Amino acid sequence: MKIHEYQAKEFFRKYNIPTPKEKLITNLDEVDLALSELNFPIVAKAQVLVGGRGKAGGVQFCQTPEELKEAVKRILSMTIKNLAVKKLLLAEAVKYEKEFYLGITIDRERRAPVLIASAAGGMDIEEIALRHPEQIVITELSPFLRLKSYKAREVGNVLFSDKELVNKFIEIAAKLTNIFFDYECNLVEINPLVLADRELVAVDAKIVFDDNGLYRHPELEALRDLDAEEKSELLAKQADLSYVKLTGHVGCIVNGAGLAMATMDLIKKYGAEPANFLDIGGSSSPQKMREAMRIILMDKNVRGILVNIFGGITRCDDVAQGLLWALKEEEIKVPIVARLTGTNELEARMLLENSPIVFARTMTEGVKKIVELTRS
Amino acid sequence: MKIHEYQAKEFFRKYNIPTPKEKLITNLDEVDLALSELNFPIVAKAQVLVGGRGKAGGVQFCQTPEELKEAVKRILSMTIKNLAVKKLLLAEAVKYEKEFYLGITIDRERRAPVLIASAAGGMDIEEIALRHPEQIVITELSPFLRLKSYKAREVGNVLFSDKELVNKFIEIAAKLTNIFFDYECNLVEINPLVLADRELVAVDAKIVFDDNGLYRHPELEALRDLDAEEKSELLAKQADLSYVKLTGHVGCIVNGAGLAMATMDLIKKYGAEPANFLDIGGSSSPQKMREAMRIILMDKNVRGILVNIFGGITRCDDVAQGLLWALKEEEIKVPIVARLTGTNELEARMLLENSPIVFARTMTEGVKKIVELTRS
Amino acid sequence: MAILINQETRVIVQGITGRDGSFHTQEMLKYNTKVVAGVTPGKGGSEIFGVPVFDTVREAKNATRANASIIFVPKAFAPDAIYEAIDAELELVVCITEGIPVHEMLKIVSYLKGKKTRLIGPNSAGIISPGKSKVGILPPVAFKEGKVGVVSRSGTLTYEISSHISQAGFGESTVVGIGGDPIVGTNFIDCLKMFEDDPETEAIVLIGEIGGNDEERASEYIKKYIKKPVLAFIAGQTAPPDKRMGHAGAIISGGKGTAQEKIKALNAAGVRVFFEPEEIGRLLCEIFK
Amino acid sequence: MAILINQETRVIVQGITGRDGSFHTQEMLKYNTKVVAGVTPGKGGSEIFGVPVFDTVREAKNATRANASIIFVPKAFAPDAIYEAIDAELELVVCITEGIPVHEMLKIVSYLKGKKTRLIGPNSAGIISPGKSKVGILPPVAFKEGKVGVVSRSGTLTYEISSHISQAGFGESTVVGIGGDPIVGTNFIDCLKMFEDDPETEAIVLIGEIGGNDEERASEYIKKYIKKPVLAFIAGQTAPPDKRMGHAGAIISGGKGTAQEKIKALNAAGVRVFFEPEEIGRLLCEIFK
Repeated sequence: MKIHEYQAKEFFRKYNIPTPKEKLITNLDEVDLALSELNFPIVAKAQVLVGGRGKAGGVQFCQTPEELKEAVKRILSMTIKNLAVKKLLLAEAVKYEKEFYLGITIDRERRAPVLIASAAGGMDIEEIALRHPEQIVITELSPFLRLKSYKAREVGNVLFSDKELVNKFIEIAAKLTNIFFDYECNLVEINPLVLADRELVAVDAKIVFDDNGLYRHPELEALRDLDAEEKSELLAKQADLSYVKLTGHVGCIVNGAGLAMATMDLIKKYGAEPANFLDIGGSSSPQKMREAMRIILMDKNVRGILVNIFGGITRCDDVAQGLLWALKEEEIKVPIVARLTGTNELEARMLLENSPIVFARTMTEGVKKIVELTRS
Repeated sequence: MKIHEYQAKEFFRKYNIPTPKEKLITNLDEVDLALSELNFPIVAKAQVLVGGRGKAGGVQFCQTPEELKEAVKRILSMTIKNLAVKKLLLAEAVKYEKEFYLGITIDRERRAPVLIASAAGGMDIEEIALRHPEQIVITELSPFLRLKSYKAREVGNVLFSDKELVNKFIEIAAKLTNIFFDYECNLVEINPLVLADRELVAVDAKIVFDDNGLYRHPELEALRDLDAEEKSELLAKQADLSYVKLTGHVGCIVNGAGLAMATMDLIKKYGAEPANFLDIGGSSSPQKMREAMRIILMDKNVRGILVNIFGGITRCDDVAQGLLWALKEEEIKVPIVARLTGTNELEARMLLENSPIVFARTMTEGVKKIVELTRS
Repeated sequence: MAILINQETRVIVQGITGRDGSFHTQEMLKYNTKVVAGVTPGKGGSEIFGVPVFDTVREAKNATRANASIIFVPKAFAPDAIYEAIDAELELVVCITEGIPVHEMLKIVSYLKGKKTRLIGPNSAGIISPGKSKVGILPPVAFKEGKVGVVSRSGTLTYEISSHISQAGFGESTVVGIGGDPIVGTNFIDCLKMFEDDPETEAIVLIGEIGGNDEERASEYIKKYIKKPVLAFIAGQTAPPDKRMGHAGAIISGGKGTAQEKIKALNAAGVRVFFEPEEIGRLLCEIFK
Repeated sequence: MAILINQETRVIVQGITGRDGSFHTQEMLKYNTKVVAGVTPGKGGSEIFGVPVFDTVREAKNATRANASIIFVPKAFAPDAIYEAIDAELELVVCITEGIPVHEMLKIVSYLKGKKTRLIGPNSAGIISPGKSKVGILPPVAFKEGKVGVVSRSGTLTYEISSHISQAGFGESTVVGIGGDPIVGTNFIDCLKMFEDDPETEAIVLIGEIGGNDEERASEYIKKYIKKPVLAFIAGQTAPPDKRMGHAGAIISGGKGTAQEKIKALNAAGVRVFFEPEEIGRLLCEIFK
């Protein structure tokens, strides 16, 4: 789960990581109150859960109240990558000498947490990582020992020549590491961490929690931005389905994430575009299938639905039951192709015999049929 | 550092380990108030920091107020192994079916924390450990993972046949383990842990903290029983000396614990008894020697003092300076034998040349001389 | 031969009295897997489908000489179940449970260093050595005794592709689901090595997906050490960047871990990549013609 | 030969700018120990007695090819200094610092499993291979190049006994202070093994004290594996039970770990126990007559 910059900054403040003076606003009327606490120049930053807000014009540097109000009005009316900007962070601009990068994440290759730092911080850190890996310092952490100060010092000595700054860096790195472990994060990141007036300040902040760890930190649920998630995706989550809305026309319901992705790939291979990713998961129940149908049918782009099931734990007759249920309760105008293989395959076929559902014996056949049926 | 049973019980309550209903009293007048909260039968238990209080008569089972007051009066006037009883714990007697032992300590051989349990709890657990080791269950703990419940269950299954009791045991073991790790203990112990009315209750409690870990838990210092420690030993601690008062007549001042013990052994071998153990430690200063002399001279049993120094970090001239200082400030009537070898040995000899101090070239010679000089 | 499991494998089911645990115990017994014991804390002493149930893994191991376990314990208790199996020194532990917090797995893989146990998963479909033993949830219908080793991060996609291998008449030596999570006990390279050393395996099929760089590292390893023919399938070519696709592992981040990159790396290692599950039959025919 | 250290040992002093660290750096340099670097966080770039100072052990090792370190860091920071040396993969780490909490040591010995580093101490007087190298605080006056290996839990008692070995003309191959704390990195057995394998060592002197059962275990080991003559001294015969004698290790508990028991065990293993430091000279004469 991602959280907004302003929310991540609250964690930073709780852990005493230096941040600029900031105020969150949600409309133009709140600017005056914010100005009573902040000094110019001020940066107005759109709070959206996608990258690239800077390039989209969602960040603006302002010298005067007029300029700021203009910017606030403009940004609050923006939509960045399909997300409407509803909150804005006003921050006192930090006049800095240099930008650094500091992040902690999980390295799948090392199978360990790693601290990553660079003296080349800022917007293009990914580019730097690709083109100049020598400018990135990576050190492995023990999940039992967290960040030992000598490891932070080894990194700090690469970034800074000034011993005092190295000590400040070590402190910030230790605090950031504690956030990472205390809340079971996938990522905590400061980019840029700036050097301003002999102090290190976290100008931006990013935290991504491990979804699997969230149940152990119930207080984090309050930080979820429900506006930023597709309504259908939220519904799916409540129904314990894994669903991602996409922009194509072929809806698909599959069991298993790998098979679901392979099904989408095959739809594309045969000339159409998937309308979604939907994994009904391992366990089997007609209810889940019923919910999956409801969610897919909410998408008005969908011109047909492919059901691709390789039954193992999932029983094909449960899937068929769910389909019949949906057929009964919803007015379904789009064609449905079903490929049901594995556990209780015959029972499923018998159940669906007199339904309008088109059968396919194999995955490829199913994909070909649904692509054919949804061709505009 | 050892703490009293009543103090250990406070930790137990904080961690929700079941204990009997109890009241601490320090004089007879408090009995009535205690009786307003406790029901008979009641056990009165002397709070002293030595073992064997039961055998010394410091624990008494009482059925009536008269009996209890009699016991309180008697026990509060007792001295157990040189320690006056100043506090008394009144506890509701638990009618139990069986006594168990449960402890967590550090196993030097395994170099790991271990959980130790036995279905043969009670006063003679050490005897059981010696004679029937098969009745003791020991399981190793990881300092990083603490007590995993399956380890506690393995142990619990040996002790109890009733699954519900096994679960209760696992809970208590987990809580006791947390005390052990949270406060860096050398030992946490429940003996006996009793089975009463399908519940497990900690009837006695023992906690020993690692002295080296105390500086990280400053709140524990308040639990120290200053009455229970020799005044001279407290003074020594303040002066950063390691001192243990004993009952012989030959005072000794040595650098290093091993050499100090070897010196005591040699005094005994040559027919006398050491009055103390005193290690002035590694670092060198006249001040420490001065303090060591002051502490030894507080002991009126001392008939002579042996100073045995093998200089390494400790400089012999520092030791000599300290001796001269003591000679100047105190009226010393007992003979002093000094054996000073190693760093700055010659300087030391020159310093002490016109003093009443008797020189020895070797440790054996020094011991022989002091034994001779203190023979009554 | 096969790898990891065979007729001699003696299996403990951890969480045998749960919904999934009991169902799959029956399934494994039907497949003639030697399920010798079950473990459910507090239920020791009972029996289920003729399998004795114990309170702890150590007790189960001592009583039955088991050398492997499969874990169906709910996610909140699964990490402890893994530690328990490691401490009982089982050779093989297959964790089916999904949803284990990644920070727990970081601790577990750190704890595993220097230990005797091989962990498969978590979030694994398990292992099948067709005709010999099944320690997992894979549906037997998709598999057939044979000479192709299959290693996969996915579940149902593995059944899909294996069923085509089986239908084409080649069958599988062993099929290993290594699990779809970012941190797993055993990776592609570990399995490739075992397959290369297994005389019964004549070709290897690797089923990967987007996210991470396990496939890229496997490619380097194949180039250097694997002499047997390797075929690969990568799911997620149409997945948009930065959208989660059900598996925690399947996140594309920072341009790394895309299907395109993985396919490029595999091709560079001489691995034939196929794009449709049913193609595998034809490709194997070419190899074994 | 000698064990653990010789002329080739390249030493980093961790905590070189502190009071004890700087004093003993000078002392070690006087003894011709190859002190190649010092480490004090935040003081990197400076120099002390001609020895370059670095901020971290890894930097010091990379710059100087050091393979050992000695730790004089205050107790609150000493555990981190040990982890740092382990992570830098030094072969030998000697920790002089005393007063480290035992729970820290429990974590450290757990962390050490499977690592390349040998830890001596904490609360150790260090190591001397007379005439070759000294990585410790032992006063050179007590030692002389020779053929007796000495291993001890004590500090000054080791100097006392070694000085008699030296005066009697035998000298020492290596003297190791393993440290007086309850949990130490290296125990008697580790050292006995090394002395047995060291061609320069012809007899071994073990200096123990009350508390723990390291001497008892050493006795069993000697009985089985040590062919060279072993002599032993045990301090604390007159110590009253349950009284702390300065060393955290020297606690007699539950009747175990008494001097009497240790002496009995040693005798049963054919070890000659002596009761007065100066006796060692005569006993060695008997052995080597």
